Amino acid sequence: MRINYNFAFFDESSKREIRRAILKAIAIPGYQVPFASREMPIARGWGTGGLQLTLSLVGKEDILKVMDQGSDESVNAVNIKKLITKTTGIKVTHDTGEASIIQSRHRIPEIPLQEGQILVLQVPLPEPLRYYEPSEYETKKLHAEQEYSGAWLMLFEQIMNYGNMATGADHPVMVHGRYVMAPSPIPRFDNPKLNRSKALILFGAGREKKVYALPPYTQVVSLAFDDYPFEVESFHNKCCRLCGATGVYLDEFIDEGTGATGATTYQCNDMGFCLHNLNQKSR
Amino acid sequence: MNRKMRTEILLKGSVELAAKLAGEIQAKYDIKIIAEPNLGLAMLKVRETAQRTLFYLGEVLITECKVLINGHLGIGMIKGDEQEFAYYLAIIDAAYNAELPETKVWTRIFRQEDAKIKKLDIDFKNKVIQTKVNFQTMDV
Amino acid sequence: MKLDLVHDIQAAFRKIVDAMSRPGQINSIKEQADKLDLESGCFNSTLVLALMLLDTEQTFHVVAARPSATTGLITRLTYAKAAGTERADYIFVLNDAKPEDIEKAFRAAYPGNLMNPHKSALIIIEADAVSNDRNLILTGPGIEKESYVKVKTTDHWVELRADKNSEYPLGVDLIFTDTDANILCIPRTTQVRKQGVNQWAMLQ
Amino acid sequence: MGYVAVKGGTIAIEESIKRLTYERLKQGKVIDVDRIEAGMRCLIDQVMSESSLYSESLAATAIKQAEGNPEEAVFLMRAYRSTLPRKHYSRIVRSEDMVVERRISACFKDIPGGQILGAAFDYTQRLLDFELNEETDEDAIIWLHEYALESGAENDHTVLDGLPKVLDYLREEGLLAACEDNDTEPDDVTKESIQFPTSRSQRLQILTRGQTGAVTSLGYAALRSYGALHPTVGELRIGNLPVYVDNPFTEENEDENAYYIGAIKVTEVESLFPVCKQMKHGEKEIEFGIGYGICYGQNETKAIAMSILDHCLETGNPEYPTHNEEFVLLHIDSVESTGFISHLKLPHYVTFQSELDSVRKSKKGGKSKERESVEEPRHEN
Amino acid sequence: MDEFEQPVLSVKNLRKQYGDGCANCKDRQAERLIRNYCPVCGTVYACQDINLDVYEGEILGVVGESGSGKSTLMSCLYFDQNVSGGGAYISSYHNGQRNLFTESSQQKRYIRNYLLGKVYQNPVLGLKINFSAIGNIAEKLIAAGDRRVEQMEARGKELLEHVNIPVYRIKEAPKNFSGGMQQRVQIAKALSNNPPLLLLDEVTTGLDLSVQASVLDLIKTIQRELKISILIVSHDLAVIRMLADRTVVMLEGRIVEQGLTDQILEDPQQAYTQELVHSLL
Repeated sequence: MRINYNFAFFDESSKREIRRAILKAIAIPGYQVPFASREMPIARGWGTGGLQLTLSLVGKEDILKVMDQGSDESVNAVNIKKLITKTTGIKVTHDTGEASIIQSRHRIPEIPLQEGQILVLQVPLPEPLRYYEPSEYETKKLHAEQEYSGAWLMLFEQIMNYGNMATGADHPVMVHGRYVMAPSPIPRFDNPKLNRSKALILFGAGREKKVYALPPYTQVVSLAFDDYPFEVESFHNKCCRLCGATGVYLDEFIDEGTGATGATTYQCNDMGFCLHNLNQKSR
Repeated sequence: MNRKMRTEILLKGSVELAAKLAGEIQAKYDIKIIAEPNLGLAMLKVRETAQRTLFYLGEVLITECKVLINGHLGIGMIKGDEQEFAYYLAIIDAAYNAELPETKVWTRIFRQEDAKIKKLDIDFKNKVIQTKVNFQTMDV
Repeated sequence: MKLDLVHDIQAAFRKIVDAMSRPGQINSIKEQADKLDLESGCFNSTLVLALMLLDTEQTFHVVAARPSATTGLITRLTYAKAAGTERADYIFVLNDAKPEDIEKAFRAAYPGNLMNPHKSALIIIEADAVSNDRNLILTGPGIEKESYVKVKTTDHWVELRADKNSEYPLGVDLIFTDTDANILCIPRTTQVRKQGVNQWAMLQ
Repeated sequence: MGYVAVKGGTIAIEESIKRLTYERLKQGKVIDVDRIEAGMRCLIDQVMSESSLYSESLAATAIKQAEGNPEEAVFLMRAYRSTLPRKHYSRIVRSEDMVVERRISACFKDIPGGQILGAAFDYTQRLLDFELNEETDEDAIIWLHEYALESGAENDHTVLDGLPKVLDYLREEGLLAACEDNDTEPDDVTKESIQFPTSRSQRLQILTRGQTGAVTSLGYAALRSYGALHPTVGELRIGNLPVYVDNPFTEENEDENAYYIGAIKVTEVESLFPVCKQMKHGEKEIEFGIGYGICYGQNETKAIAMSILDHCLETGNPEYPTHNEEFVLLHIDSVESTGFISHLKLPHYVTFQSELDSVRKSKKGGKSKERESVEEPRHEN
Repeated sequence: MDEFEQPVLSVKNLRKQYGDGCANCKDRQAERLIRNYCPVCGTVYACQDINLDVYEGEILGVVGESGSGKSTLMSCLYFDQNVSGGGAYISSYHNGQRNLFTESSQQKRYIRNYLLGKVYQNPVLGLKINFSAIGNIAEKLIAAGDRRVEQMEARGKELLEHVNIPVYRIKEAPKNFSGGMQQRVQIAKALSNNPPLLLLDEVTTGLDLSVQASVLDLIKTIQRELKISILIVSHDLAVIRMLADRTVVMLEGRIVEQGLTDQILEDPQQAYTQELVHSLL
C-alpha cells in the first residue's frame, strides 16, 4: 500500500474548513472559533493546531521558520519542519526577517515582525477562564456575555495571597476591548509584542479544536489593575553570555564548571536573534 | 440480476470469478479507465436500537475504481485494499450498465456461485449453532 | 491554462487573509480569476471565492436579477447547498442585483449569536469598482491609523451594515470584488465613516 | 563566514530514530504483517475501534510499526486517515441484519433463537498455556482439518442473519418505550467540533471511538459508585454487518441498485436500566431505559461500558462526573489524551523561567523596584 | 409618593410557567387548576400577571407562603430564569424604555453587574465559595468596572467588618464558614457596588435570631445611607414589618393585595392576608 501525500499533507476539503475558520477568527479578534481539528502525524499537544494553520496557509513561494521555546533546533521544531518540508518542498530559514510564515511554540521572536508576515502560535490550552470555570459550555457563555470578572478575580486573589500577580506564562489579555484571550503560553515578556503587532498573529489549538487570531494593529492589553500594573519577567542587569544582548528574554544556565552552587549565566532564548547579533558583530 | 445481488455474490465469492468475467469483457471491448483503483473512505451511518436514531460508527477503508465502456460508467467498490478486485468490479458494473450481451449469460454463472456461497454459509452456521446452549433438562 | 485547485486557490486565499486582516488593503486575484473559463453569470473572482470557501458542509444564497444559473453552477462545482438568505452561510450579491433585493438580503442575513458569533453570514458583493479613493474612512483592528476606500455600487450598504452590526460581536463580514478581480474585505470590527459629510457620525 | 546554527537537534533526532529501528530489529527477526493479522485478532479489533477506521491490514501494519503499542498504532491509523478522501456514506446499516456469531442475553435464561456462545475468552480457565510455545503452522492446519470434519448442528433451523431481538419482546409487552425510526441526519464529530450540549449522534460517535481503557474505567465508575447503576445486559451480539453504498450518480436510491462493499464485524450491546417515568395526572411508572453500545470488532467490555455511559449521558446528573457529558466526552479519546500527556516531555524552559520569575518575585514579597512595568494602552471595559 | 415620579423598577404582566400547558389549563381558569397547578399536564403557573413598581429609596416587601411564586419572581428579575411573558423596566437603563427580558444575554449580564445586586437564600448561589471572602467582594466590584486593588480591598474590609466577619478571616474561602457567616459575606458582596436596586430573597431564613437582627439592621442602615431601592421577599411578616415601606402579598402566583405596610398590617383586606397577620400576632 503506497500513498502520494497531498501538497501540504491535507486534502483540499480539510484546508477549506480551516481556512473558513481563519477568516472568521480574523473578523472577530480574540474569539475562539471552533474547527474540526484533523488528526495529524504528530501528537496532539505537540503543535497540531499551529501545524494545521500553517499547512492550510502555506504555498510554494513561502519561506518558513519554526521555533520552539525560542530554538529552531528543538525536537518539536525539527519534527514540524520535517513534516512541512516533506509535504511541500518549501524553503526553511532561521532568519526571522526572511520568513513569510513563522510557526512558534511559546515565544514571539525578538526581531520585530513586519507587515505581511504571519506568526502562527501553537496553543495547548486556549481557554483563559478554564481555571476559574471547568465547563466548556459555561466558559463559552461567559465569553458570550463578556463576563470577565473571573479573569480579574484570579489575579486579585494572587495579589491577596502573594502580594502581586503571580502569573507565569499565559498571562491573559483583553483583545479589542471585548474578548479575554489566552496568549498561548508565551512569557509575560512577549505580551506587549502582541499589542498593535505589524504582523497577523494566528493561534491554533489542535486538541481543543479552536482557532483564534489577532489582526495587525489590534489593541491587546494584558489584564492588570490600576495600582498593580502588568509586569514582565525581569532580566535586570543580565545579558547574554554569547552576544551580550540585554533587554531580551534569557535562558538561565547553571555553570557546570562551578557545580551546583555555581554561578548562574544567561543566554539569549531566541536562537535566531542571537545568531543574527553574533553575525552583525563579526562583520 | 440487480446490482445489489450481483455485487454481493461477486464480493463474497472468489476473486477468480470476477477476474474471469472481467476478462471476457476486456477481450472484446475498449475499456477506458476514468479513475485508477485508489483508496478512500466510506463513513458508516448506523441506526442504533435504543432510540432508533442515526449516528456515524466510523469509517471503512475502501478501494474504488471507475471505468467507461461504450460511454457507460462502471464503478467498483470494495472494502479494504483490493486494487485488482476493484478494477474487475468496475468492468463488470460497466458491462451491466452498457447492457452488453455477455451479461445475459452471466445470470446462470452468478446463480452457481451463489449456491456455493450458500453452502459455505450453512457450514458456518452449523458450527456456530454448536455453541448454542441447550436448556432442555432431560433427554427425551 | 486551468485554475489549479490546490495552488491557485491557496494563492487567492492568502490574498483574502491579507485583505481581511487589513481592511482597506485592496488585493487582486486577477491572476487566478483569469484562469476560469465558465459561463457563470457572476464575476470570475466571485467564482474563485466560491471554490475557495464552499463545500457540502456550507449553505449559500445568490442575490441577482436571475440567480438560478449561478446558483446551479455553484452547487455543481462545490456541492454546497442553496438556502434562503436567513440560513445561508455565504450570500453572493451579484453585480446586477437590485438595490431592494440587496437590502432584503442584508436584513435577513444571519448575524450569529453571542455564543457562536462565527456562525454569521459572510456577504460577497460584486461592485462596479473598488479603489483606495478617499470616500469612506475605515478604522479598527487591522488598520494602523485610517484607511480610505471607495466602493462603486448603487446601494446604501454602509447604513445597512451599520444596522446589522450594531451589537458586536454579532454581525456580518463583507468581501467586495469588482470587474478587475480586486478584493476588499470589511470585517465586522471595522468602523466605516463617510468622508466629508457627517464626518463625525460614526456608522459602526 | 559567519556564525551558523548548530544542527544539534536535527542530528540527535536522526540518531534517535535509528535507535528505535535498532530496538525493533535487534534480535534479527521480523514479524510478518500477515502473521499479525492472523494471530492478533483482538489487538487489531481494538486498534480499529479506537482509530475509528476499519481495515485489518492497515491495523496490522500500524501494530508492526508501533511494536505492538496500541496507543501508537491508533495514532498512526488516525494520521493516515487524514490523508484519505471520504468518498461515500453508507446506506443506513441495521444491526438487525447482522450475521450473528455470538449472542447472549442476561435477562432471560433462554431466548428465542437461543444463547449462542460463539467464540469468547469468558469460558476458558485462564491457565497460561505453555503448549503454545511449541505450536507450528502445521499444527494449525491439522486442527482446522479435524474441526472441519466434526459434525455441526445439522437439524437446527436458526437463521443467523435474522435473529429476533430481546428488546423487541420487551417493546411488544410495553415494558420499553415504543419508538419510531428517527431519521434526523447525524452530526459528525470529525467534520465539526462538538459544542455543548451535544446531540445523541455526537455522543455515540465519541463513545464508540473512545479508548478502550478509558471507556471501561468510566463505565466501571458509574457501575460501582456514581449512580451505582446496575444494568442488565439485554443482549450482546457479535457478528458481521453488511455494508451498502448508494450509486453516487443517480438521485433515486433504490435498495436493489446499491453497491455491496463488504461486511464489518462489530460488537453490539443493549443494556436495560429501570427508570421512573412521569405520567399524566402526576402518576409515576417504572419502565426500562436502554443504554446502547457498539464498536468495531470483538470488544465486549468496551461495548458494555459504552452502553452504561450512553445511559448516564442520556440521563445526565450534575452530581456525577460519569453523567457529565463534558467530563466523559472530552477525556476518552486515545489520541487526544495520550498526545497531551506526552507533550509534557517537550521542553518547557521558557514557561518555567516565567514561573521561576513569579516565584522569586513572590518570595521577595510584593512589588520590587527593579522590575520593569510596561506601558500598555489602557482601555475602558 | 409623587405621582409623576418614575419608578426605579417597573414590572408589567410578568408571567412564568413551568410546563407547556394543555387544553385543560391554557386559559388558566382557577376552577380547572389545583391552586396554580394543572392536574392534567402538570404545568405550574408560578407567576401570573405580576405588576409592581419600586420607587427610589423605597423598600418593597413581597410576602407569601412558600410556593406562592415570590422567589420565582426574584429569579426572573435577576435573569436566573427566563420569563414566559411580560416585562421589566429599570429607570437607569435606557431611561426605563427597554424591556429587560428581551435584551441580549450580553446586555442582561451588564444589567446584573452594574445595576442590580441580589442576595440568595442559599449563600452558595451568590458566592464563589472556593475563592476568598475578600475576593468575593472584589468579584462584584470588578464586574462593575473597578480596577483598583487597594480600593477594593479597603471597601471589602469595611463591608466585611460591617457584617461582623473578623479581619483575620477575610482571606479565607467562605466554604470554611458557617451558614450565617456565609450569608453575611453574601450581603456584603451584593452591596459592594452600591447597586441602584437590590434584590433580597429570604435573606434571614436559617440565621439565628441575634444574627438576623444585626443583618436586618445592617440592611436598613445601608439602605438609608445609600438610598438604594430594595425588593425583599420573605415568608416572615416580621421581617417585612421591620423593613418594608410598602408590601405586596402573593398567593398561588398572583398578587392578592398591596399597599403601605402599616396599612396591610393594621387593616388587611383579603382573607389570606388576615390569616397571615393573625399568625404573626
